[in-house]
Amino acid sequence: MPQPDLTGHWGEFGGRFVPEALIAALEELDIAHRKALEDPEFQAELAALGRDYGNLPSPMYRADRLSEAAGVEIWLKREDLNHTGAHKIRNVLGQALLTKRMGKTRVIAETGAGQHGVAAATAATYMGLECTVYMGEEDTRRQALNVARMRLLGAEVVPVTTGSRTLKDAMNEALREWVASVDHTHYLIGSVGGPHPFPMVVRDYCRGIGDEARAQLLDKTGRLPDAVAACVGGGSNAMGAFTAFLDDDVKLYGFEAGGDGYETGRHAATITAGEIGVLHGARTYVLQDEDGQTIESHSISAGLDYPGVGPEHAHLAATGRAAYEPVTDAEAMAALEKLARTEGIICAIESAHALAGALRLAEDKTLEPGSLVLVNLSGRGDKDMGTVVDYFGFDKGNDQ
Amino acid sequence: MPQPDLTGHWGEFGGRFVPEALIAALEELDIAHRKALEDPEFQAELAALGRDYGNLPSPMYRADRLSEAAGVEIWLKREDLNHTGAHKIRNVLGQALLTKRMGKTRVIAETGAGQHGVAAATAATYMGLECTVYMGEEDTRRQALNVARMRLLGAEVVPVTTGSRTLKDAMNEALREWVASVDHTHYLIGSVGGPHPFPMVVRDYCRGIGDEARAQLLDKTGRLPDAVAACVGGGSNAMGAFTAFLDDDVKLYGFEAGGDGYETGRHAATITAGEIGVLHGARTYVLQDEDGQTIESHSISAGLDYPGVGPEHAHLAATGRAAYEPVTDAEAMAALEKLARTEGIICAIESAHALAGALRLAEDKTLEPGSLVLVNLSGRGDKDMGTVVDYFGFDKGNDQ
Amino acid sequence: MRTAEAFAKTRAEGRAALVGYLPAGFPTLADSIKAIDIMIENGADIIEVGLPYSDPVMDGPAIQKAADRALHAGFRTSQVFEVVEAVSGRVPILIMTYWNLVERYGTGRFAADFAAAGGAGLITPDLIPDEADEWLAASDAHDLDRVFLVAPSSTDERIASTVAACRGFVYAQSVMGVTGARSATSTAAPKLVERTRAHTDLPIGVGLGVRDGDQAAEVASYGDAVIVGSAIVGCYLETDDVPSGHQRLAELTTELAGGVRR
Amino acid sequence: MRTAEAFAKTRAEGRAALVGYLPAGFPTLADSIKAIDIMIENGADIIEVGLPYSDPVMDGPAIQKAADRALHAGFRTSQVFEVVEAVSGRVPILIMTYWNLVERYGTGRFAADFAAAGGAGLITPDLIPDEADEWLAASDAHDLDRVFLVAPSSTDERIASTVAACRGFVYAQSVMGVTGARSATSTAAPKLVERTRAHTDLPIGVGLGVRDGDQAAEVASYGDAVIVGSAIVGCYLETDDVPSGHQRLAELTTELAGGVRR
Ligand SMILES: Cc1ncc(COP(=O)(O)O)c(C=O)c1O
Ligand SMILES: Cc1ncc(COP(=O)(O)O)c(C=O)c1O
Repeated sequence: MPQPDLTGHWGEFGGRFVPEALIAALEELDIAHRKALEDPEFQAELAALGRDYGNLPSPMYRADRLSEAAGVEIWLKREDLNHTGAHKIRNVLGQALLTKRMGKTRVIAETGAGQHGVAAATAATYMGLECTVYMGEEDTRRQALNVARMRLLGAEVVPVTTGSRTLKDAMNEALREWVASVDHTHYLIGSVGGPHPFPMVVRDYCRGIGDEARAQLLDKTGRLPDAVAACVGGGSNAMGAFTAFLDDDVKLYGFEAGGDGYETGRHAATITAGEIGVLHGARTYVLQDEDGQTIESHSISAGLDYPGVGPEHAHLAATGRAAYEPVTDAEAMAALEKLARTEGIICAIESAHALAGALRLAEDKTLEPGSLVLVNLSGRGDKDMGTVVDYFGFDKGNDQ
Repeated sequence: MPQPDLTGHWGEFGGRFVPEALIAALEELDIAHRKALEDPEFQAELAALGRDYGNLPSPMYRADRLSEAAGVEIWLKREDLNHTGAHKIRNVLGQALLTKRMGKTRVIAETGAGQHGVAAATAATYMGLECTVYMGEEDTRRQALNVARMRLLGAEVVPVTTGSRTLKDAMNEALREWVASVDHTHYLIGSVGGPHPFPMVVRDYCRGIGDEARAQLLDKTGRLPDAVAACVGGGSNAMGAFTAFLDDDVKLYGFEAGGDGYETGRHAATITAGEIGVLHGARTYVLQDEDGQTIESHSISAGLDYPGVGPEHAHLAATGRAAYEPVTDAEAMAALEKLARTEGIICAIESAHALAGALRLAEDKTLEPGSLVLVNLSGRGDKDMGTVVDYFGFDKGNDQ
Repeated sequence: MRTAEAFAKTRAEGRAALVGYLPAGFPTLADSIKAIDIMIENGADIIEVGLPYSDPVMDGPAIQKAADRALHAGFRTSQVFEVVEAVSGRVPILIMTYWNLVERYGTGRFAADFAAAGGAGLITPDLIPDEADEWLAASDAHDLDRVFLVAPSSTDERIASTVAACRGFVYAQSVMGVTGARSATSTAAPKLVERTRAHTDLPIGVGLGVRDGDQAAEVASYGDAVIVGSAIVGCYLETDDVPSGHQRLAELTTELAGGVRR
Repeated sequence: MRTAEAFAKTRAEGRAALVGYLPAGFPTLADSIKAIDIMIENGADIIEVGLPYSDPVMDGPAIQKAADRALHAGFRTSQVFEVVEAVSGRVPILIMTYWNLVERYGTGRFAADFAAAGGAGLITPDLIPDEADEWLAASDAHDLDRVFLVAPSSTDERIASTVAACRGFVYAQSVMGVTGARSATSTAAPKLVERTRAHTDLPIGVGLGVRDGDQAAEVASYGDAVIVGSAIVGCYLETDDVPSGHQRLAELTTELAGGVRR
């Protein structure tokens, strides 16, 4: 497993840019996590949890109709079939189990659209942990159903009224709150961002995506994929998909949210358009202005709408090991529709970015015809149907 | 496998009360289905489809926290984790494959809340079949997101403007339409109702629920359950759960929608409160007035809101092999909340009826403490969050 | 009057019979009686009284709407016998009914009350002979006709067994579709009639969305009875003014009666 | 003025220093200069100029709001040097800043411009010495103080290594919480100061949501500097009338200055 250095750096990225008050907790977490990784009992408990509760491993599915149209062989890693509907269950089960191991009784989490909040609330409930979720006030309004889900699961949802009142502010608030409660509270972060060891911890719990996929593909096709495609918000599902293939001769593609188009400035293509900086505790690519103030990101996909990105991705991009490209809202929605119409699968808009990217690689022949492409379908689309209705105008009369 | 007689009767129930014009198609279906059942190739194809696409078998999950509170050992059959989020994928994959086998190119379906419509549209898309879904106009408004889902999947959705404009009228309309298109169209019915052989066909495709559960329980506990609990709308998930246990010493419980309470008249407790009659092609229990006019049913759960019930259930009730009891809206919603807060699972409101019933059996000691109860968690709750928000008032301010 | 008598007369006249359909209770209970009188006065040979049902799977939009209205106005099954009694005597009166209503009333009791009201028999769109044991017995006991349906999709075997169970006439559902569905020139209809004739001497009625005299004449050229429903119901659906509906119905019936006499 | 000079003076007077914090650009650019003048005139020994940042994870609601307002009004990093230049000379002027802004400006360039403006050093709430190589070099090159934080959760080892990297003074974040968080009688704060003293002779500043003279006096009894931020910012948050804010600030500073002199 590729590790950061001991202080959490991948090359120039990563590290710990947080108040000293949190360092002890980060150290504790780092040690607890490394020990847990090597503890067969912990690993067995986590595996059982994933299997019996999370519905893992997720199936590996050859999308024949889609493949035929695309001219490449597309395999979908069906994370949409996991409990709570996305790869996120992997991360929250791992961190929640680790929380108990550390003897803490409460978790806090930040959430944008609410997906990570719901996952965190789920894992917390399951483990008997208290749970508080910070969510931008703007987002609590836009995503009222996810707020209801979290409350139904027994979590407290705190609307964040500072800054732009969206995900990045929720994350600020979670960090602030963590400083005050760090002795009994774990910050159950939602992606591979934040200060060391979070990017490593989250990756380690998400890497089952790629580990499973690698074994499944070898089993079903006798070979490795030519390319792996995943969407990149914070980057947890992509790191989860990439990690198993880092040492293989497999191309890795991360697709960022291109929003209205890279050139319009309204996007969340952090690696493509951002510059190196420090945000939320790590050095990485950041959408920022000339002064280093964070710029608000834009994407039709709430889960990708974040102006930062996990530092390991920054490193993979800087070293050329993985390629990162923007996919526009329009491209993603077209791919979402295509998948629905060919395979009968309605995926999350986040995941549609990965698929759209893969289809583009096939179309422009970046991938040779017949290539085997693994696309990580990170989540299901139930949460996105309101957006789909608006986007396609399905509410305008009865005709299609 | 318990079969109806050759003309589709279980005791006095079932049969074919449809226009002569449909008899030929029903005969054809009957023969095709029986042959398919015995065709190892068909069975293998269906099994592969279920496994790779449907995410079957669904996990069998021991709900420890819930069990502890209830004093019985509760095992949940996690149909909520299936592709499209309910047991319904089993039925639609089976019937769609059968449609292709019969050389037909189109399916029609009725739907209430849209769950079966979405499942049917999914299977049709997957198999390359045309799909038209009939849905009460009232329901198309209430369930706009599911209408969007069906359209996204490429299905035509026809709002039905006759009668009460709800599920039963959608079913009437589907039957009418089928008469006119029966040569190239299969009626992909949504539950174990309708004229013979539909109740048998749908049961045979859903029985994997119980077959899997039986094997999984034997494997995990070395024994059979003391009782099986399922919710009953049309009855497909319940027949699917019951069938494997019919010849065992296992109590079977079907929980109907008790709505506002059996005594208020506002419910969908067809077996408990209905009388024998003919509806939608079969003799069964029906909610009907003195004259035999169908009475509108009421339930907080759209999927149980149907004034009829599959004839095999009527038979199991009449012969005492299974017990059917109503569960009120309030009981179901309390069980839904309890499951969310103890196990971190948000189930469909339909499925919450099964759980509520099982909890009641435990509480009133109908089931001895320590009994092993299999509860079929027929679907996930994503579709129900709007109802949940209204019911629990989660939209009223930020406090719980 | 028995159905056979009506057909004896029309056969003697060398023409097809005109069968007019209207749901009891539509547009109102009294007006449904009045409308049936109008049909009889203007040349209908046989009357089919519809028994409004909440879930009429064989009916198209026009008849659905009419039945709905009757039910909303509080129509009860027992009232169908009032209608039958009021209009019977001159031509055979059959009831067209979905099966649940009869079963719920009690099949034997229904047959008895219907016979007592002077009714001739039942047309049962969702009851096939295979499921009709009780009705076969009750109709025998009360000497009522029973009209089952045959369809283009019926096998010869099924046609044979169905017509064997029929009395009065056979209903050829000659379009694969609900009532009111129209097919300008149906090849299916004459073919079905021909196939059915191979198995029975009973008269064969044909329903095919007939709306005017020309269509009636065409159907009359191969069928023994021309059954008209949606067009008749339509007289009252397009207007709230019942007297003007009666007027239209009189004109329509006259035209149709002319058609079967061409 | 160098930070050490201010502490030499307060130590000579046998009292703690008063450190006043205000974000540059708040309530306006000009008024932030004016406000700092007021603090200096009324007894502040050291000034912390905040550099407004979009994502201030160490700050509570008051300072967040102030920074937000400055940014909305168009505040730019380079303007902080105008403020520093305008107020420097009389007391040491430190900048409190989140690291991204410095890195983005260029660590060396920032140090140079800051030193040229007469600044004394940086307080870096989200930069720990482990990540500070560039800043250590730049601050040495430009002879700037560097104030890192210690916290109740810091191990002795970390306290030792952190204070070793400090110059000017050490910032004891004595409450586990953001700025403005208050704990009436903190046992954590004196304890942290004591633990820190074991590793350094540098003065130790304490921030603890101090709002009045009594609290300042209490903190002054164990700390070498009493750092006040939210209460100062509050003078301008509760009113839109800037002159009255200035008036309140003068009064508050006077009270706090009295507190550290008790
Ligand atoms: C389905 C799905 N995919 C992807 C993401 C993006 O997160 P990440 O980049 O950490 O995988 C989200 C976040 O909400 C998500 O819900
Ligand atoms: C999740 C779920 N369970 C149960 C039902 C009820 O159907 P049945 O009784 O046929 O299982 C539905 C119908 O929509 C459903 O969606």
